[in-house]
Amino acid sequence: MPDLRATLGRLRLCNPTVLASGTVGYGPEYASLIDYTTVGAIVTKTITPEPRAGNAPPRLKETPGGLLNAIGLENVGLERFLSEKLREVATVPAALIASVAGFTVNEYAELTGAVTAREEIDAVELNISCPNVERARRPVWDDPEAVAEITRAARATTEKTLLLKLSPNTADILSVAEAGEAAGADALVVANTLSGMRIDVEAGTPSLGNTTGGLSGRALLPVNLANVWKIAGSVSIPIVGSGGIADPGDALEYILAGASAVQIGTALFADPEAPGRIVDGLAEYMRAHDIESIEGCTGLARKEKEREWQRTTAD
Amino acid sequence: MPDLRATLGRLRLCNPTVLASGTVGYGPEYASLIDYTTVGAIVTKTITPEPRAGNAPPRLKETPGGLLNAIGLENVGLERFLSEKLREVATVPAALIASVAGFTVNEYAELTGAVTAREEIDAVELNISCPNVERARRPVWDDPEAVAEITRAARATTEKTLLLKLSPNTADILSVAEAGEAAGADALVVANTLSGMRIDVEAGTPSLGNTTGGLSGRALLPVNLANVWKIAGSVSIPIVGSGGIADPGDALEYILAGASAVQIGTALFADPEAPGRIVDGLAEYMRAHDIESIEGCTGLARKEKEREWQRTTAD
Amino acid sequence: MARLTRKVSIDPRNYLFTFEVDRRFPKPLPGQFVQVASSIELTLRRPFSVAGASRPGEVELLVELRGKGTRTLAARHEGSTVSLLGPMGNTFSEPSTGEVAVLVAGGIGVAGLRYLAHELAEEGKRLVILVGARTRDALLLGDLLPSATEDDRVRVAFSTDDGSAGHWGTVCELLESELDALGEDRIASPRLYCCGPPAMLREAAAIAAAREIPCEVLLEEIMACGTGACRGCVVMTKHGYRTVCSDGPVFDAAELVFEEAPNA
Amino acid sequence: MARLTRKVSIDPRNYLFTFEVDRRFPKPLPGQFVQVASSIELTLRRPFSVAGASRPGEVELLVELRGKGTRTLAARHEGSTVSLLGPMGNTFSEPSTGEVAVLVAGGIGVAGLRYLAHELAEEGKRLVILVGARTRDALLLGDLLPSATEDDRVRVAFSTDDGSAGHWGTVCELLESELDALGEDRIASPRLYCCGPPAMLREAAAIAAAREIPCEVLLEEIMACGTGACRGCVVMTKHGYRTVCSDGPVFDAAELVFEEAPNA
Ligand SMILES: Cc1cc2nc3c(=O)[nH]c(=O)nc-3n(C[C@H](O)[C@H](O)[C@H](O)COP(=O)(O)OP(=O)(O)OC[C@H]3O[C@@H](n4cnc5c(N)ncnc54)[C@H](O)[C@@H]3O)c2cc1C
Ligand SMILES: Cc1cc2nc3c(=O)[nH]c(=O)nc-3n(C[C@H](O)[C@H](O)[C@H](O)COP(=O)(O)OP(=O)(O)OC[C@H]3O[C@@H](n4cnc5c(N)ncnc54)[C@H](O)[C@@H]3O)c2cc1C
Ligand SMILES: Cc1cc2nc3c(=O)[nH]c(=O)nc-3n(C[C@H](O)[C@H](O)[C@H](O)COP(=O)(O)O)c2cc1C
Ligand SMILES: Cc1cc2nc3c(=O)[nH]c(=O)nc-3n(C[C@H](O)[C@H](O)[C@H](O)COP(=O)(O)O)c2cc1C
Ligand code: FES
Ligand code: FES
Repeated sequence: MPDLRATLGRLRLCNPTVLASGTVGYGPEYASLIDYTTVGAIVTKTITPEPRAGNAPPRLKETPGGLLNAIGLENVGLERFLSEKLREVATVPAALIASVAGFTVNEYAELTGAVTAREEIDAVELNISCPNVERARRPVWDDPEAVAEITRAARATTEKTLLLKLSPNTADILSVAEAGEAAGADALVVANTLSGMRIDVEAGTPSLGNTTGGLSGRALLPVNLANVWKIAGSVSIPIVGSGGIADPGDALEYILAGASAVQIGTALFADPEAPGRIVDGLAEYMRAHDIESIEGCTGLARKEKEREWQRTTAD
Repeated sequence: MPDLRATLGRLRLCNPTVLASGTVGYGPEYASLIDYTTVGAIVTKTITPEPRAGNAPPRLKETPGGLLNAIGLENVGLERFLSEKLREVATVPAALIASVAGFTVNEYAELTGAVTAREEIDAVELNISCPNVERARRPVWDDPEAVAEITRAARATTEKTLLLKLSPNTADILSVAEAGEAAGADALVVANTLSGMRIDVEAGTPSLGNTTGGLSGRALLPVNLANVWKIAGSVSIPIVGSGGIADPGDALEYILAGASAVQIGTALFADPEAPGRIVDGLAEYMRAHDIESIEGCTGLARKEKEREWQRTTAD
Repeated sequence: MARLTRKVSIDPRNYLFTFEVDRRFPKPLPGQFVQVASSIELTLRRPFSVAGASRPGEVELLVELRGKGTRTLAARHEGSTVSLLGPMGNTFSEPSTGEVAVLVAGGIGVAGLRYLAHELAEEGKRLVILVGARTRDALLLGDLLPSATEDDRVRVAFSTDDGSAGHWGTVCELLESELDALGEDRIASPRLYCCGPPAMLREAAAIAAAREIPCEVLLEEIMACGTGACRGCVVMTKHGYRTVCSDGPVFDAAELVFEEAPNA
Repeated sequence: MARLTRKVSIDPRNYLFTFEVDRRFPKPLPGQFVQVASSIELTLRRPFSVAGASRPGEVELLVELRGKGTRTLAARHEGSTVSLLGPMGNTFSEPSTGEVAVLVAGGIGVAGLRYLAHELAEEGKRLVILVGARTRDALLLGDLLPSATEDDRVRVAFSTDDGSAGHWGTVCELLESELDALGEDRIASPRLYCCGPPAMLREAAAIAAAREIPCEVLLEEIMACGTGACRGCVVMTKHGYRTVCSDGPVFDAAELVFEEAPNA
């Protein structure tokens, strides 16, 4: 049996599949459909300090190859998460990563400290990239200094694994990634959804109640894969690939590009058994290619590329 | 018959469909398949000062809902364009827009001056957004000041319509759009392709010879539609929507979001008759909704949104 | 995995599908729905009410062709396998003794109430079934419902917008007159079950509120997870947003905050 | 629009399709290809060599199932219409008097040479057809070619990687021995026409170069426009990049710059 274990900071996962924030709620909702023993970890819906009602419906719109969502970070808020939901989350037989989002640097620190203080929680993911929450012209996720500040503040509150989830809605994701690494993130999640919208031409109005939303699913895959490729050459902390992963081949593309683990989100909606299928497919690929540990696959396509390049320049 | 005419600066188009740069070459290549009398204008392949051989193959990779291309701006260069290709381009019975890209501000000015000096050329489109040509960390298309400088320099050389084609690979397309408007662009093309890649997991190498390429087609539509929406509220020059338009409904979404015209690119590959189909569909929609001129459709979904908003806040 | 055992085209726009389901598939309750993966091209499954499950191991769906998902489903051959998750969601309240169940269906809304209708008829409950459609042709769906009994234990009435069959007008007008008639009847009090387009539901809810009659509605919203996890399918209620997939799809009409829908 | 009039499964992986085309569809030349839109889900058409066009108004394609495009095509029913653009691209050079046409096909490469083979056989040209495949089963395609004549005007020979039929080895080995044999023959000089996987083409080109024999190869590259407009389908030649769709698909092997393909 090939070795599928993955390491993200202090967190050891039985395999490199992680279920993406917002797509499995707090976990138990999907318990009858997803076999959580087949996944390495789950990420909870993003928690904010106060409860949030979320956006006006419609919140979903399918589009070719993808899905637009504008949930608006509906969540129970930190207090109810700790007092009520955590018990439910803890029933999930996989590593537990809490996703958090604040509106100030302090809030990120408080949220991180509060959730990682609980032993049920194995790691925290900083969501700085939700495109549905509007800020200034230059959003936080596009500003390396702002991201570093958030990361540093969160880092100071915990020794558990700190994941930083980036946004693809930027011209320079690499500078943000490097700032996050320097500020103490243990791993980078690359990346969240792209901002997008559709219009219902018969109604003459945007399809989403919130006008714009985040594009996930297969349509997003090439963009986030390129982001992983861009970052993996320059940072040394592990990368978790995310965006459009539905098949073992998709997960492998991210891993060969430089990811150490992958997140699966939108694909769960069509196929709750996707994680198990992906894990099996990874093992099969490793056997076929005589690879002993999945860690050995990380960045392989870069190495091929480098070898090729060396060959060309050697001529 | 509904009035389908569109205006971009001094340029009047018989209808709002424009064929996108790079997808119809210099025009004649597609003459036996595309009925150019059904389109408002065509944009030539981007011309650079010197000829360019382009990137190593493979240059194309299909991906769910879209297409990745890494042509690498292969083109004959300004001199051969003027001396040789222009004659061929001029056989196309539609308005002619020359796309140009320089590597310095001066080159943009020279290219613009040179192509618009020729009476065959009706307008020029500044391509600042091709993701295949690598520059510094902060690319030109993400830098409002750099874009303004290019636009001003090009503006100074011509009175013909100057289109500025933006890139979606940025967190703040609005600031770039505003800078372009202030610097004298007559219209904004929103937008070019997203940067993306795929990996061939059996070969263990990127699918494209150039590693990354530009994502076009339906997968791109939600992103560029949101960009049009974002910009249309704040600029007063016309917007040309581009990205994934394959059906009349797609074109309408862009128009209702605030575009005055649309570009069709990737859809031509599957269906060279798409432009005529789209024009017919626009006319049908206008008849069904009792709209006399297509100009009346521009931004209609915003107005609905504003009306809805007024109704809500009036309660 | 379920096997499509029978596909009947009721009219060009509407199909009745019969699926053979796994032994582990729980017996659905009226109001519950299943999530169907009709094509690998589609990112989301499509939710359909269980329109019948009277025989064990069998689930019927009544489907109106609307877009890609429903059309690919209709293109499936009998004998092919389709992934079908569920049953999901809550169910309707039982009518108590002395109550007449008044089912109000608009268009394909019949699909959401058909299983309930058959179950109530089976249990011998008193039942009024009102079906509204645009034209006589669209009414064919009525044949799929329990038929009227001589003793009026089951009554069935129709309305069409164009008057080509039944009452000429909306099903809510029909509802008003049926309620008036039932009003004469001192023993039975009505309980409403509604499924149909948003405007119809709003109107039925208003009628129920005005007459102080209990009223449940089956709602539709675009869904992703179908389990309450993604928070994608919410509707506004007096207690805030609730998910159609796991808090619903059946809601007490009095709890709902109906929007002044601009495009209804 | 073309009508799929006949669909024959040669083996589970290979199909022969016959299309009835429009009157305005020009008679294809050997080597030309058509661009097929097999599914609206796909962004690109799929190019296929014309594998036969002997009867007016009819185009045959020989297709190996590889991915979504070819599989959806194979799922089409006889009688359905398919959009088919073309014919596109250039053609092979004619063998001159005194030349023997040596056709070298690897795997599905047969598709690119079949029409040429039939046209040359029809014209009474001297012809050697060499077909290589992995196993005997994959060789079935050979049946679609002109058959050998007694007077050796048309010769046909096979090779298989596993030796299950014909020469045990590669088709290029077969080519070498055929060229040796032809070398004895003082009157006829060979001219090569090759279609198959990149590694085979490279080897055939090297053989041709070593023996100073004219050699044309039919290349494949992923295509978008098929007209030369998009510059997407280039190959490197001694004169720089050329498009397979409009400068090719047939190239003089001596003009090509074969890459040391790392994954061939
Ligand atoms: C609880 C529930 C029960 C339903 N029961 C039935 C039923 O028994 N029979 C039936 O014919 N239909 C039923 N529907 C509606 C059915 O789900 C949609 O018609 C179907 O999803 C449309 O898919 P499509 O791909 O054909 O159309 P699309 O091209 O996806 O869309 C066509 C139209 O349907 C709407 N739509 C798309 N997805 C959904 C969705 N998930 N829910 C609601 N509307 C949607 C779109 O907004 C659009 O207006 C039910 C919906 C829900 C939520
Ligand atoms: C001029 C020309 C003539 C051809 N003639 C034939 C023929 O007669 N019979 C035949 O079976 N095949 C032929 N091919 C190859 C055929 O086009 C591909 O097999 C087909 O496009 C694969 O489509 P798919 O969707 O099934 O596979 P995909 O899932 O798209 O891809 C499967 C594999 O095929 C490769 N491929 C995809 N598109 C193309 C393309 N446009 N050109 C080349 N390779 C591609 C991919 O890189 C991948 O390795 C020809 C190609 C060209 C360029
Ligand atoms: C319905 C939905 C809700 C989401 N909510 C969150 C969220 O609360 N926090 C977050 O960081 N990402 C959220 N995401 C983004 C996903 O976690 C994931 O990064 C993204 O969808 C891309 O991956 P995918 O294509 O596999 O879905 C959400 C995505 C979807 C589809
Ligand atoms: C093969 C190909 C080549 C392209 N070349 C250029 C180019 O030279 N200059 C440019 O500005 N845009 C180029 N584009 C981008 C298109 O003009 C267009 O903006 C983009 O593809 C999005 O629109 P679409 O989805 O309709 O194709 C190219 C696109 C493709 C697919
Ligand atoms: S569909 Fe996900 S919460 Fe209802
Ligand atoms: S496919 Fe466009 S140039 Fe060949």
